[in-house]
Amino acid sequence: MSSSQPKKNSDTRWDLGGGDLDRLLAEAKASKGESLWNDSWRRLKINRPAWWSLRFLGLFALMSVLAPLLPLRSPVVVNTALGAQAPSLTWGDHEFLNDVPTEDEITERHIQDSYWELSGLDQLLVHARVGVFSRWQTGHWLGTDHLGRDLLSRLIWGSRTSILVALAATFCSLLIGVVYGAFSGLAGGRVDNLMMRVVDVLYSIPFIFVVIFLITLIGDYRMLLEEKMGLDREKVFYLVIGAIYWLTMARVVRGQVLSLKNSEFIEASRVLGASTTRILFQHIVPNVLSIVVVYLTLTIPSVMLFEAFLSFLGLGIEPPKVSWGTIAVEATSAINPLRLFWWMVVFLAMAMGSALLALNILGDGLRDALDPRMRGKD
Amino acid sequence: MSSPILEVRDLCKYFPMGKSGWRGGGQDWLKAVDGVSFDLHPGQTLGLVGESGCGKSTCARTIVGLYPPTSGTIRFKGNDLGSLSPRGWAPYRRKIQMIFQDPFASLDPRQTVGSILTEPMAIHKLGKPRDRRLRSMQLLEAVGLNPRHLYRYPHEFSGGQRQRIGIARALALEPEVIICDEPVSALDVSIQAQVINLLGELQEQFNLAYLFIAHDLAVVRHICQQVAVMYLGRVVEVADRDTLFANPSHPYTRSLLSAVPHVDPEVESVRQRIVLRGDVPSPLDPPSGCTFHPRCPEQDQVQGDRCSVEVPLLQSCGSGDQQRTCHLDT
Amino acid sequence: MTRFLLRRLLWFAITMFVVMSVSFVLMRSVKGGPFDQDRNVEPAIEQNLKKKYHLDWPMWKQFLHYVGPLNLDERGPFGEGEHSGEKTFGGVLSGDFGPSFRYRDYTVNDIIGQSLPISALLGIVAMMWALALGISTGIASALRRGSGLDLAMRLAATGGIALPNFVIAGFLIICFVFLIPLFPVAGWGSIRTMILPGFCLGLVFAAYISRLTRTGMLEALSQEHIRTAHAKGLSPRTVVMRHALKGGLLPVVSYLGPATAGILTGSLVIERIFFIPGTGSHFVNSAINRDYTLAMGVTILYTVLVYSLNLVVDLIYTLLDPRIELEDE
Amino acid sequence: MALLDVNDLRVRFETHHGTVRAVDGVSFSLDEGETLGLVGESGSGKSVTNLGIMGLVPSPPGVVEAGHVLLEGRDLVQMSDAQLRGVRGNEVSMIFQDPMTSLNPLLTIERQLTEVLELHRNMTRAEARRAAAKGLDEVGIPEPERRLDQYPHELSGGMRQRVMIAMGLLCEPKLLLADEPTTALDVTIQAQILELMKDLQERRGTAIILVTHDLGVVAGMADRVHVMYAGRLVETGPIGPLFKDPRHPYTRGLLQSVPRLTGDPDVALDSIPGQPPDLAALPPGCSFAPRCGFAKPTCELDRPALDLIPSQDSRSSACFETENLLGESDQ
Amino acid sequence: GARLKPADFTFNNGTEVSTLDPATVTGVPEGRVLRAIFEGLVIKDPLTLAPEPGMAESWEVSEDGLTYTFHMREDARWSDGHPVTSEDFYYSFERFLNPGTAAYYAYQLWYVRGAQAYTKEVNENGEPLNDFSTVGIRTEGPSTLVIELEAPTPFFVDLMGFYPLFPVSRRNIESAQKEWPDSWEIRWLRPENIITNGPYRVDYRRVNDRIRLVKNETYWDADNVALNTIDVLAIEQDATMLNVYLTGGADLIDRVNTNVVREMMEREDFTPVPYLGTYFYRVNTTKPPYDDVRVREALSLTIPRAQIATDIMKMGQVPAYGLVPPGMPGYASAECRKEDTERARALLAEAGFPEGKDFPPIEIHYNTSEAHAQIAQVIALAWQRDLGIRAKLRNEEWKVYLDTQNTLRFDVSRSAWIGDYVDPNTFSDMFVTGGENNKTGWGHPEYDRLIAAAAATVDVEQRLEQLRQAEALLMEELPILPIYFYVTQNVVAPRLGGYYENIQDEHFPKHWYWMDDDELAAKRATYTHGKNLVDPHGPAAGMYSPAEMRRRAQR
Ligand SMILES: Nc1ncnc2c1ncn2[C@@H]1O[C@H](COP(=O)(O)OP(=O)(O)OP(=O)(O)O)[C@@H](O)[C@H]1O
Ligand SMILES: Nc1ncnc2c1ncn2[C@@H]1O[C@H](COP(=O)(O)OP(=O)(O)OP(=O)(O)O)[C@@H](O)[C@H]1O
Ligand SMILES: [Mg+2]
Ligand SMILES: [Mg+2]
Repeated sequence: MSSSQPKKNSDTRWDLGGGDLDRLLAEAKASKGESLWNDSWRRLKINRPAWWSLRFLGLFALMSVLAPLLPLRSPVVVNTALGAQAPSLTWGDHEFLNDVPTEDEITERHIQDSYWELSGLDQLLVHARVGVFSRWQTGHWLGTDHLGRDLLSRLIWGSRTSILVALAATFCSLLIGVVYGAFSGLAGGRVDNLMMRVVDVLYSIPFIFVVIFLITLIGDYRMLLEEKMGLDREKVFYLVIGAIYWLTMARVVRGQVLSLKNSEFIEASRVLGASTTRILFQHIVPNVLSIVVVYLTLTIPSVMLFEAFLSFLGLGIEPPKVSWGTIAVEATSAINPLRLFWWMVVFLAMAMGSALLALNILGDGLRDALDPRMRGKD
Repeated sequence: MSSPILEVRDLCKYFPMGKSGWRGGGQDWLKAVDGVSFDLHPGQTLGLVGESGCGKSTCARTIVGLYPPTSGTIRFKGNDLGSLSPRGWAPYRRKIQMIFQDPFASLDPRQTVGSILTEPMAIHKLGKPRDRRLRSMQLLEAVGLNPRHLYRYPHEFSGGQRQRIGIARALALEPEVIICDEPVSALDVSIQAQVINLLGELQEQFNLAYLFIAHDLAVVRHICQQVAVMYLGRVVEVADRDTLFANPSHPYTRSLLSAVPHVDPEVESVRQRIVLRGDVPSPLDPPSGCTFHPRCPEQDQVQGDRCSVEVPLLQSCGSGDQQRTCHLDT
Repeated sequence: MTRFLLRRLLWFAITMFVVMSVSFVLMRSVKGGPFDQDRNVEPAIEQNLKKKYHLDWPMWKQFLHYVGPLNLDERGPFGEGEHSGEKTFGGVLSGDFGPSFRYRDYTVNDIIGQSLPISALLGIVAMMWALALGISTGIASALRRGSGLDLAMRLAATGGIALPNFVIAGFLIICFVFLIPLFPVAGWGSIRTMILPGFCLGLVFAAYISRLTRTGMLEALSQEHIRTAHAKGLSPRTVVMRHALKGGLLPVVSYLGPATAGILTGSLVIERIFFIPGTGSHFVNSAINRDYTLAMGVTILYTVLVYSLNLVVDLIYTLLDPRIELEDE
Repeated sequence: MALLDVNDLRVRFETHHGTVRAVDGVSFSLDEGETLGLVGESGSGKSVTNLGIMGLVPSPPGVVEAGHVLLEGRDLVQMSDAQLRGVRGNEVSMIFQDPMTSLNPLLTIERQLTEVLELHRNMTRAEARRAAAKGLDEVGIPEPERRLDQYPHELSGGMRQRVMIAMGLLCEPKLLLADEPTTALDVTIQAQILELMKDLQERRGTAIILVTHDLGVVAGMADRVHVMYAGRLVETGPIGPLFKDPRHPYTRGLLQSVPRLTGDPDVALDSIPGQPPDLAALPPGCSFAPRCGFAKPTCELDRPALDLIPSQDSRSSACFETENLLGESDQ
Repeated sequence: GARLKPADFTFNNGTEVSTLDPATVTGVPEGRVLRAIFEGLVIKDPLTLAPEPGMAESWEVSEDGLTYTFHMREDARWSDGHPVTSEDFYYSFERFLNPGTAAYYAYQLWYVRGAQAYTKEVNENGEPLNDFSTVGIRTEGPSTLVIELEAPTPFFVDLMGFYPLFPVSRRNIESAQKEWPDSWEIRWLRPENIITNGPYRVDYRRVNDRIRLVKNETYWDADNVALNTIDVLAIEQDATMLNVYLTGGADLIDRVNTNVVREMMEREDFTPVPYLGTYFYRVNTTKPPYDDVRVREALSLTIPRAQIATDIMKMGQVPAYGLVPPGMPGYASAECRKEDTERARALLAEAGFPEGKDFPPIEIHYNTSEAHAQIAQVIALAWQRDLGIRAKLRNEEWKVYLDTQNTLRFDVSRSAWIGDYVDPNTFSDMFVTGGENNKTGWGHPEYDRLIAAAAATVDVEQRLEQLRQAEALLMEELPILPIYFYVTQNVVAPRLGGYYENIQDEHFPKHWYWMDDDELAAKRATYTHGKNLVDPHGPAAGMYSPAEMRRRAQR
């Protein structure tokens, strides 16, 4: 057999004969390298609904990041005289703030007053907004809430917090939940038992106490934490959510792994000498990913609602920050038999619904994309 | 003769019966492997044949550590493998490989053939990623697959193709011992010949040892130097190839050989085979004495009820190192 | 099996101990006490209150007192003398969870005893219907993947998850109480009072289950052996119900443990809206009120629930998938 | 009328890497009680042919094109799902190649065996169980009653395969598609199984398509043999003459590769040189041409059709060089 | 539980009561129930809240105003049939003052000689050091109770109608002690055990659900009790209670959500009246720059009170410029300066923060509630806009909020106070130096002096003047920033008779009855304002007329 290998690889001792290297190199070039991941990405792209959902979500994220740039009314300035207004399709007006006389320059002060608390980047964006739109702002297209704040603006600004919360939970679920659950299931026996009991414990410890505890702790060491470490209540809040939301994920993943780990292909890679870590990330995780993805798309809305619940108890974010959760809570009394303030609920529902539907479709798309057996399906 | 690379002594593997602990522990044992001993020498192939369900796969899986042995020892170059932890196994993984009986179930449905083949090399940090890819292409070619198939998924292959992927994967690590569990059963004869030749060449070049489980006795005859015949969890006959095929000494071996179909339809139509009588016994409730005795065509040549009472031991018989467990006179 | 259960029981004791001690410490290190009100009382009176409920003791002593039938208390739970009781509070180990600090006419046992059956019934109603709806829609949408039906189911499931249940409850009340008077607006008693809250409570879970079933089913349906089932000439229904469902339900089962526990705690909002005297509200309110004993009581209850449900889930795993073994090790 | 009439069956898989023409215009017919041996290169489309007949080609990515599959005159391709269900498992049953993945790991052997009977034979569960136990017994599985309560992973490879076989035989179908049914069986049991199939054939007139690599089995069982290569039939004919006098270079190579119990075992086995073709990128001419010792330049350009071999009874071959081959083997 | 028949009358109590033991209660909801099941020495007129004979048929006050002698009613009976005697009150008051009982409101009886020392002086086991005989309470025979006070206390008789001072039955407690030595404290209150002396007795209870009251046939005035059964609900959710009310599940609910106030205002069943409560912000006067009175005044001058009252609260709440709400007979509140942005800016500049420059961000601290958050936002925006101060919100969960307030770790903290009795003192004595409820760090010797002097003054007018001066001082110093005065928020079935809105929002089921059509029609005929509006239930002294309320509500 011909052995035209130019330099013998020190690690491989065997000469298998067969193909000569040049031809194989040519073949290698011809066939595009693809892993499960780029392969999945490609499959995702040909899945029209999923691809559109992805774009929609991207657009959505962009919009919420760039909220300060949009010519929206202030999400925080209370205009009690206005009260709850039904949506109106007026084009907008040239008032930046109620009492900034039209002829006046918009000053730093005005910006401060309209937006209350702004981070550095947001301030830049607001300045850009003033530069572009001057004092023009949208009409109350989605109506106003009980305090006369513009709902459109609140929805868009609120999505920022909600997206952050969702990201935090997603991140923790993925990072901790999947790995933890998979490892526990894979290890089995005592380790599994111990790890699952830890989960049980974490499940059972009343989270409200944890939250209150942390928040008061933060309150006490506010100076130290907030100024020096940048750890404010909101961040703590994300931490707590993260700490809670990986638990169910861990259990779900573990369940899947229990049934998966007896598969012969796992045994095969064990015979190959694969370490537990490797089995975990190369075999188990890709095989449970579809459930993980779907579960994630379910976790995100429930985290958003959980945030609302905590805010409702006074443990979540504080005004003037808005989130979808707080908008929802504020709208609780909007549905009553005496008077329906439908716009306070309907638009929120639509925003949440469409974002989450897109997320679901994307999740399903991802699921399909990750399953090579489904390939080719349009 | 060189010292054996793999020594198996009195290997037993029992499975608890009754559904996984639901009905209170397993007092009932299924003796899948019951006291199997053999040696495997470098550069040698030991064929393991026997009735379906007699414990060949279990034996193989126990050797590579997938099942903890119930008792007995497995030594690789003198080191006991039976009691190793997963971590302890690590250094031996590269040396002992296995080709699984089920070609599809042992391939991860979410891995491309490329990653299936590069994985072992990645695990043992052999070569750079590019080398690994080239190497896996070489492997594919060697087992008669197209290197372009590197980026396909297992479900896109036919049964035989999958089996070859499994073979290529086992070869990727360049092990010293390969446990082959029916590695060529799904291959057409031409490819089978190619693979067998490949295995033979590798053995010659690198002094490999194979434990070769197969049902196709012709294949066994071609590749093995020694053959062990198993029946109901035990080895009933061991002999070198020529002796065994020319002069089978255990009645079960004899009936086995007589049952091999012939390619020539004319020969095939007149072939006489020894038909075993009686029911196939169950490992759950093996017959007493010689486990083969209820079906043994030659039982009446043994006096008294020795066969049904006394368990025959593996004893030398006939020429050379032919051994068998039978009460028949040689 | 027995060994397995025994082992789990041991683990349960450990889990419980950890949960109890952590919650106990956490609870008491959180600011504010059960008797804090917006009008402060004379320090002397406050002192009396603390003394009466042993809140003046060091934490470890309080914990021991709470847990064990140890007689640490010379005065009895309510102090001594003609104005107070004589006997010690039995401690959790004797099944006595102590008096509630917020609802002072009740012991924690009373409160749980009164509210748990209600929550359990509500939870069962919600879970039943969540399972029925979730699994059936999940299967339907897996089978008719990509069809209009699938889309509709997915839309509905998304709605069920995305809309806060108080919003849904609000709309349902407007519709089915005020516009079409079918159900009572609130309260607990007859079957009719259970329908709306059960529906609202179960909706989120139904949506979850539906999505998980769909995914699990799709996974199961792509298995090779489904082809065998088709080759036998089985109807799609049988293929799904018999061959795919078992495997496809695995993720749902994993979710079931947390879900059932969640349905108990998650009923807080529903209980408030529909004015149902269940346990759900105690999970949050006891913490808010710093009702230490009640909070501990519901925590213990919840732990038992989570633990036993997870045990059941583990057992169901082995029923669904014979390859999974109960780990005896 | 033939029991089964397959005409121009084509199955392709649309993959990212191109179109894989797994079955490319296969036609044949089969009479009652007849056994057709289907042999050929691994990956040449035998299993897919069977799946095509059963209408079980996974779709997507599989596409069954054109052609018709007539079972007693009824076209299986055109049938509604409901009608097809009446046929599958009842009149036509299939033994799958891969017994582990083809059995449901979550159901007991009993459940998997009895459901066919309950469905097509209207048996009660108890009756079905008895029948299933009998079926297991027939395929040589000891203690069938006990095995019925086990799960597939608790059985050995051969046992799983026998469970598959038992499942295929339980309803005594008119047509049995057996895809490598005995690969995992030792020869004695294999013989027993083959007996069983023959027996069924005699009693019920069942026609069998037997896919196998064991040419010995084909020799013992089949009446006719079809040889497949790269998705096409390359040679067909009655078993005797075909094995004795193969007229297609591939068949010839195949037969030469067979390991035998006689002869020198230490000589390397013959195998067909070269690599099997990639079905996604078949050469325009004869797919075997690159590996063929007889190939002429024309072979690389045109694709030979499956034509009757003159002077040979009911034998055909797809080779431009059929005549030359004849001459050679005669010499 | 067993299905109950619908009650004659159902009212919502807003939350579950913490206990039915009069000695240990504190809250308004408990009061509502206790007034139905127990009766003190005196009861109150439902309209004017003036004391009327209850368990005591009559009473005398000594010349010096220090000794009160109560004569028990002959026909007063416990629900177990035994007569209610002065012994029962003696026992109850002793129990009330005993430190072992740990009664929150024990200080309400500290006007009695020796009572304070009895409660306060305890040994290490928490038992009183003094004998109860040192306390100025004694019986003279079963029908006479004599109480001696430390100092003249003009509202002492009113106090005897205050629900913590209701009697409990000794037999009730002692038999429970005997029967359930380990759990009597809870057992004696069980519906089947509790013995009451009021117009109703407890029939059934379920936590967080309802308390079923049935008419107590042994009650001395049982003939005049109209309703046979009353359900007390514990609905906490605004929306739910409104729904329940609207579907007839309740006949009286105790609050409405501000979001439906506009609609409720049109209805005859909603007639808010002033309520004895003030909503204000506490300022932490120990923390610079809030220790500067100019800063505090600047803050006060820029609170948009009118906007808060009309646009947020919407029920006719009155902007507050003082601490003491209107409605105190004979008392004219002292007021701080009204909103004046110019002056505020000037003051701030004077204090060293022109245009709010260098002013540290001010944190508005409040406990979680929609309304508090809204008010805080409005005020924060106003300060930000008018003073150029950066304002932040900080909301805390209730108990943490209390702790923060007590430990003075806030800048400005939302607060409220509900008067216990109709006298300015209930508000004013809050801010004496070091008072438990001061929570501002503020203290002023003059203020302390005025409050102490008022306590010792018998002359009504002079006393009120002293209190007014104290309030004036407070409004100059502004350790608190008053915002608005409360109104009641009850929604009542129009047909309910014997029910009157009053300044303490106290209602007496004893008097309730259902009007017949004629009476209802007659009542409706008195409506002067619109078709479906109900006329005032007669104003108490100093009360605004509801028509006025409505006018203010409709901006
Ligand atoms: N799902 C699929 N996607 C793409 N290609 C496929 C798919 N299934 C099968 N093929 C291809 O179709 C061809 C025919 O496969 P088939 O399983 O029929 O082969 P076979 O003749 O049964 O081979 P063997 O003897 O190895 O079982 C193979 O080359 C295989 O790669
Ligand atoms: N996991 C298991 N649990 C219980 N029994 C098992 C298990 N694995 C194998 N067995 C039993 O052990 C015996 C031997 O099985 P094994 O797979 O070793 O047979 P084999 O010799 O490989 O047969 P074949 O040639 O059919 O593959 C069989 O009776 C089988 O039922
Ligand atoms: Mg095997
Ligand atoms: Mg095949």
